[in-house]
Amino acid sequence: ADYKIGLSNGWVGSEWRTQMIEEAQAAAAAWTEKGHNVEVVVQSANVDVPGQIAHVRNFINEGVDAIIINPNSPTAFDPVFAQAKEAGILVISTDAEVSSPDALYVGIDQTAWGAAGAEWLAKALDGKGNVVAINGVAGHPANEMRVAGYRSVFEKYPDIKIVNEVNANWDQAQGQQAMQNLLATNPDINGVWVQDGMAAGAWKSIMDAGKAGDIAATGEIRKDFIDLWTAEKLNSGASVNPPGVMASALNVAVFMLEGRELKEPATAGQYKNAMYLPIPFIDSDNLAEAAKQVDGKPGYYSYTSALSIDEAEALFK
Amino acid sequence: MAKLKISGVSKAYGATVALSRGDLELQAGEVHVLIGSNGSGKSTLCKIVAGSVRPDKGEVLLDGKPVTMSGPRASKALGIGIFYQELSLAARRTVEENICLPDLPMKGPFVDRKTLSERAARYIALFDGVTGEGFSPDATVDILRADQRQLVEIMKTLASEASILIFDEPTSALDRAQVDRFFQILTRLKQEGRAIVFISHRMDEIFSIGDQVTVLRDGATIGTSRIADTNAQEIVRMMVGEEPAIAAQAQTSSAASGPVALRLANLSGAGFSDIGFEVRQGEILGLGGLHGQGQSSVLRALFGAGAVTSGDVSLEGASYRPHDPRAAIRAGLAYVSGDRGRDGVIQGRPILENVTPIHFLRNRLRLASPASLKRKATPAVEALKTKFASFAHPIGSLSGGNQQKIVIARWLIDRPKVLLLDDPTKGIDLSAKADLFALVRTLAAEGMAIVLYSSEDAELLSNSDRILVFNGGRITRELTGAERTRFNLYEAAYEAA
Amino acid sequence: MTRLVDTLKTPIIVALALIFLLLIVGEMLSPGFASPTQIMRLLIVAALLGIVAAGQNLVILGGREGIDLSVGGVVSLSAIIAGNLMNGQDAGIPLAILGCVATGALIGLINGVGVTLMRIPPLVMTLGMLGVLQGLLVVIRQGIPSGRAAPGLSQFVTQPFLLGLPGIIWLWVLIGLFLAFLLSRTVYGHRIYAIGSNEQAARMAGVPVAAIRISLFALSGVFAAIAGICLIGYSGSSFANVGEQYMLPSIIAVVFGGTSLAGGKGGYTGTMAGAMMLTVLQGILTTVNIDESGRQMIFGATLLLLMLFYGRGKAMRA
Amino acid sequence: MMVDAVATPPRRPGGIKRFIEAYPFLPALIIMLVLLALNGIWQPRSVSLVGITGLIKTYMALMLLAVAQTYVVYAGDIDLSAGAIVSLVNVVIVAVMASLGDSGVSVLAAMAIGLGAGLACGIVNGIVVAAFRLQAIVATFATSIFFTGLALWVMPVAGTPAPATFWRTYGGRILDVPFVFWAAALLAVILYLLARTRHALQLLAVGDDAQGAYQSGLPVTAIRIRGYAMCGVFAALAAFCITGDTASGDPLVGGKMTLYSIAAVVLGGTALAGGYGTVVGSVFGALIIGLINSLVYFVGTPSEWQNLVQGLAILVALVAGILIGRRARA
Ligand SMILES: Nc1ncnc2c1ncn2[C@@H]1O[C@H](COP(=O)(O)OP(=O)(O)OP(=O)(O)O)[C@@H](O)[C@H]1O
Ligand SMILES: Nc1ncnc2c1ncn2[C@@H]1O[C@H](COP(=O)(O)OP(=O)(O)OP(=O)(O)O)[C@@H](O)[C@H]1O
Ligand SMILES: [Mg+2]
Ligand SMILES: [Mg+2]
Repeated sequence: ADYKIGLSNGWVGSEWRTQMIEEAQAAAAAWTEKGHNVEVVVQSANVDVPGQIAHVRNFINEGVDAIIINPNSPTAFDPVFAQAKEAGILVISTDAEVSSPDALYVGIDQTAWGAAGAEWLAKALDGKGNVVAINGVAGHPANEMRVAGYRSVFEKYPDIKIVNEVNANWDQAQGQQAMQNLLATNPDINGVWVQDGMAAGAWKSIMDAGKAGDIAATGEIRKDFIDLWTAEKLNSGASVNPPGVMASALNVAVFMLEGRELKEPATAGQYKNAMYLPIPFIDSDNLAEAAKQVDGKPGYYSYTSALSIDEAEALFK
Repeated sequence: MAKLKISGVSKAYGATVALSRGDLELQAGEVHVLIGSNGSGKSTLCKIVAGSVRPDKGEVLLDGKPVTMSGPRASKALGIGIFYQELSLAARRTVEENICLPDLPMKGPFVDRKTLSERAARYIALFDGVTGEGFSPDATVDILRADQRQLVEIMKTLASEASILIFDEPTSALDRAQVDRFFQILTRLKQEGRAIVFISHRMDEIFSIGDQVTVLRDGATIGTSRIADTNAQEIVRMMVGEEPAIAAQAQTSSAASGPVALRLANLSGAGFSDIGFEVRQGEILGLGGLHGQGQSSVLRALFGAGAVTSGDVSLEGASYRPHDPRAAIRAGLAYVSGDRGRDGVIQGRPILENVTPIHFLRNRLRLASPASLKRKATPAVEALKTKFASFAHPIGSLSGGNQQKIVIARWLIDRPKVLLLDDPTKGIDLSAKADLFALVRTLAAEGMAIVLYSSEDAELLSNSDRILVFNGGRITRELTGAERTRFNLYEAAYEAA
Repeated sequence: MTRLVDTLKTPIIVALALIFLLLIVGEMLSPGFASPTQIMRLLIVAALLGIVAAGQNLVILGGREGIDLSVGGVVSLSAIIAGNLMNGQDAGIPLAILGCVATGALIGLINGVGVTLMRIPPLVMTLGMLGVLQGLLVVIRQGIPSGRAAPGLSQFVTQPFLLGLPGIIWLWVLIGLFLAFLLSRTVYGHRIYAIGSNEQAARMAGVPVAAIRISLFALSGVFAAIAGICLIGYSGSSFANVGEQYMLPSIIAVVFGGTSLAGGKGGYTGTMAGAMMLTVLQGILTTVNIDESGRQMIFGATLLLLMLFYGRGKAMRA
Repeated sequence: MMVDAVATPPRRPGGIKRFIEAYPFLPALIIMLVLLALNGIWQPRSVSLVGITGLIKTYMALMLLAVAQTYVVYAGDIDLSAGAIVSLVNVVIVAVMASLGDSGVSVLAAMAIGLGAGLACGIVNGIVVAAFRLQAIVATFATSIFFTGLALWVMPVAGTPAPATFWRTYGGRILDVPFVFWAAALLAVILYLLARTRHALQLLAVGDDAQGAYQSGLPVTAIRIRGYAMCGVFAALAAFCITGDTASGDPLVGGKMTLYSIAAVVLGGTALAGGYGTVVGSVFGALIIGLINSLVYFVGTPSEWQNLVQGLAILVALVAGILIGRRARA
């Protein structure tokens, strides 16, 4: 069968997003090799919410069979997704959950993602110590879910004290600056919970301050950081939000377009429309393995994983 | 009782005292002339009455009652209307909108366009026949000429229907017919019982329209007299505080016979056509005629600041193609504009930086060492008797006349071959003028070629060796030797081009 | 005596006093904030902003509503180009500097040409350019090998070099001295002020107005590019959109330094103080443990409050 | 000599020039129609009724925000906080509706409060810029940070849904005509009426020459504050549209719209220096941005080039608009 699938990405500020699209395109190519002609059309640009709604409208105008979107807002797309559904289009969001009952979420559980890092950190600190958190953009849903994740974990450890939480807007340099300010005013920090690229920045400040040996901090999944981690033997652990999520979503989408039914309907998450993918975790135990996967890739390449076609098929009846 | 009585008002801007003791008694039904050299505080006095300048001290009595002006709105509400010397028009709005802007006629929540047009038309009609080409109620002000803009400001002032009307140099760009019409209107307003303040630097206007005259000097009121009881000599004496510094001495030096410094042949451009003349070293060539007949345009074009479409220019025998001021300066031309605010003064910068730019260019300097620059600049500045405290002070700390001297001085550090003077004394006072022309004479005597345009006849007649009369963008007459009389000048200027 | 009072009222002194005050407040709120190492680290961050603001300062001084909104884009682009040209090797540093400075100058040149020869308002031209650069970043990031800072560069930015201060702070001081000299002791500097203050008069005095204005935009591009190189030294690796955070703060630093947005008035010394002030303020807000919403409200309100000390417009009524 | 002036008649613009002088939004209109046609050629369905409805639905907010920005630009000011006001009003009305429940009254109350919030933000900007005389660019940047903080305080995370009454109305039809068409028609009427009040004229006069306007007796400070207040109110209206189209609250939703709104104003032929322009042009400017974005996709630009091509196209349109406008006036 021939399917046309629209991919919408509303922010191009990181390499992770680029890799996400590339992997999705590769997944489509894999389908074509198998004799299913899956064509993807991509809209990827820095847009605000209205701009991304326009992406969806453009796809509707073009008459695609399915839309896979990494949305700039969890709730803002309800009306336009309803429109898409009316037009018979399958809508799947990835990376960030959406509230629309007309869409499906295929991706990781961001809350669990945040919790996984926190669990690692709590263990690394033996359940006690002063922790700071460096978060992404305040008010951004993914950020808030991750925050909820780590808070729920640290609550379980009465001896872990969150001494400060700051926002560095998912910007590596801002993360570095924030860490530097926190180190200066909280000399007794034992652990740092930090997300994504900001982790590389935070670690830079920790190393500059000569405290790499005394502090445990979460890490990230880009090759540059994994190399540094390996070389400096950092006390770090990283939960993985793989850029392959969009490829996974695409594979799921094709089966759904084929009319196959899920074994277990997607009903997870706060919006009861999510299908969560497993969250890999990198720590000292499997760091070497991760390093092998990204070996030879550019420095910004992220450790990744995705549902293969077969793995996806296993989810369907 | 006086309609308006101002006593002892003063205003200082930082260290500059704009007005030290302003007194004025204005009666209903009179035209009261304010006169004084530049910077004597006339505009400041008017703006205080109009509420746009806050006085430091002093008292304003309206109909015998003390009033405080909190701003132009308050003053307007008290029945005071003012024509601002620097105008107060919105360039991209139409003539009729500008006339009615302070008091838009409303119909419910909306501007009543019909009434607006009708009201504006009443004031435009007052100048029927003299508004000139291109003037219409729906023309935007930015496409109008300077005289037409002044007319709009006059109409706007009249439309305030105020009982006290202040006109701060309303006639400086108007032609004779426009002035005549304006004076007819003033006369009528006077008869209606309005009290009118009128400012002009032109003696003849003062004597033709004024009833009373008040003289200001250095920010203080010197005295008031009835026009009928005084004369020009008397007024000038009060203004200057001494005998007039420049006697209208006739030009005696014989036309220079040095080599030709500048030659124009069939030069045409925006605002002038087919201009040809020669200036010799040591000669002062005057350009005369009515205002705006192409004299300025030729000078600016020669300096590379205006368009040339055809013709040839040669400088000391070498061909010269004017295209931009930089090249002109390098070729040895100098240009002094009367509009120093626009073309000359680099406001907010030290005096030193205002004297040196030409020196930099002529010597291709890269570094600016204050000590050596001061040494270079001092003789030039002293030649003009410029009064200033320090080269490091901002140029704005000087009076307008002294600012103009600084602007002129920048051309004197490295002497140019040809000096183009474009109404250089506009807005500077009598003694400064005298200093300037004495210097011009000296420069000519030293061999510089000078082209002088002046909007003042006396100045032109007494300082030029030879006069070319411009009319309609062309040279229509050359006056040499004994022909250089006011009569010949007028005759050539006014004949149909 | 009045001279002393006047000097005390200059923006630079005001800014320095405010910085001092902010440091005290910071130390009181979070002990350790004003420790020498922390101040040194704040200076590094301030230097990054200050270098961007140097170009912004020049463009603003040149008048005609000069402003450069594209600096953020140039910083990002330069960081990425630098990362790739040096690729973690010290040997690549000269090439990286050359490549970035050339790129910055070229972008500035295009801005300058648009502003002067086509007479596009600077805000519009540089805003449009910002959009183009953001797109260019996406394209360039495709298929580039890597983007790591050379160790030498990282050391230059973060490790003490002379008198306990890292090289970047000395670079900043040098830039400060250079600009102070340029603005006050060179013909070029006088001409910048001249075109900023009265463009027509400057032209009539033989100042090559267009060339100077174009050069100011080019310099702005160059300074932003240098900041981009330093930024990758600071963060170790390049990443997208690093420069975004400098666009408007660079303007605020200039304003806090006492340079008028109308042009022709001000200088770089004040801007350096302005950059420090902004950095210290942001640092304090990071260390205080409050909600992000509270941080932003306090930050915005404090900026407004501080602005009351600077460059207020002229009153309508004299 | 008595001055006289007879030479050099003033320049009178001729036919087309006069037309553009009178209707400064014409170049924008033409660019917009061309883009619309191109969109139609590459993707016919984008100019169908559904397509156009979608276009207007999506860009109504930007149109309104561009109008909002125009009023301050008229007076020579600028508002970098416009987008932050949109965010703030968006979360305020969603929060109010969420607490009052899904009913007509609740929606109306929320809208009233939202308008009030926008107005208040506008007045704050006006006071800061006009009364305190701070530089507009930096002062409104500071207030934008403040408003964003306030929005985060009202709603710390994006996501609260708006009641169905609200967004179903926005996305629905009245008398078989899509609601947004009614809204667009209403907007046109409001803009027409506002253009006939003295506000527009006074703002333009202030933008032309603030000192002159002051000396003529116009209350310049009050006029500028009023300009910002109008900006705040229209930003609130823009927030209503965003809320209608997104059916949710998001404390960051408007942030990126500020720079687009300025671009739209310039595209519409309004002079950033103040004193000249039209609000209609800004509406077209907003649509131009939307049409460029979709056209870039419809012509099949590879994804990694889309941002660059959009950026270039907008830059070219900005420059072209300014050059055409100047040509017409010169
Ligand atoms: N805004 C100002 N700031 C500082 N000084 C001013 C200002 N306005 C006027 N002055 C000073 O006040 C003095 C008086 O100026 P004013 O404009 O009243 O003179 P005037 O008599 O109207 O001169 P003119 O004949 O040139 O119009 C000037 O010398 C000037 O130094
Ligand atoms: N905007 C301003 N700011 C500060 N000072 C000003 C300003 N405008 C004018 N001045 C003051 O005005 C004086 C010069 O102004 P103006 O142009 O009125 O000259 P003037 O007094 O008419 O001089 P002259 O009699 O020589 O023509 C200076 O002393 C200066 O201090
Ligand atoms: Mg004067
Ligand atoms: Mg005056």
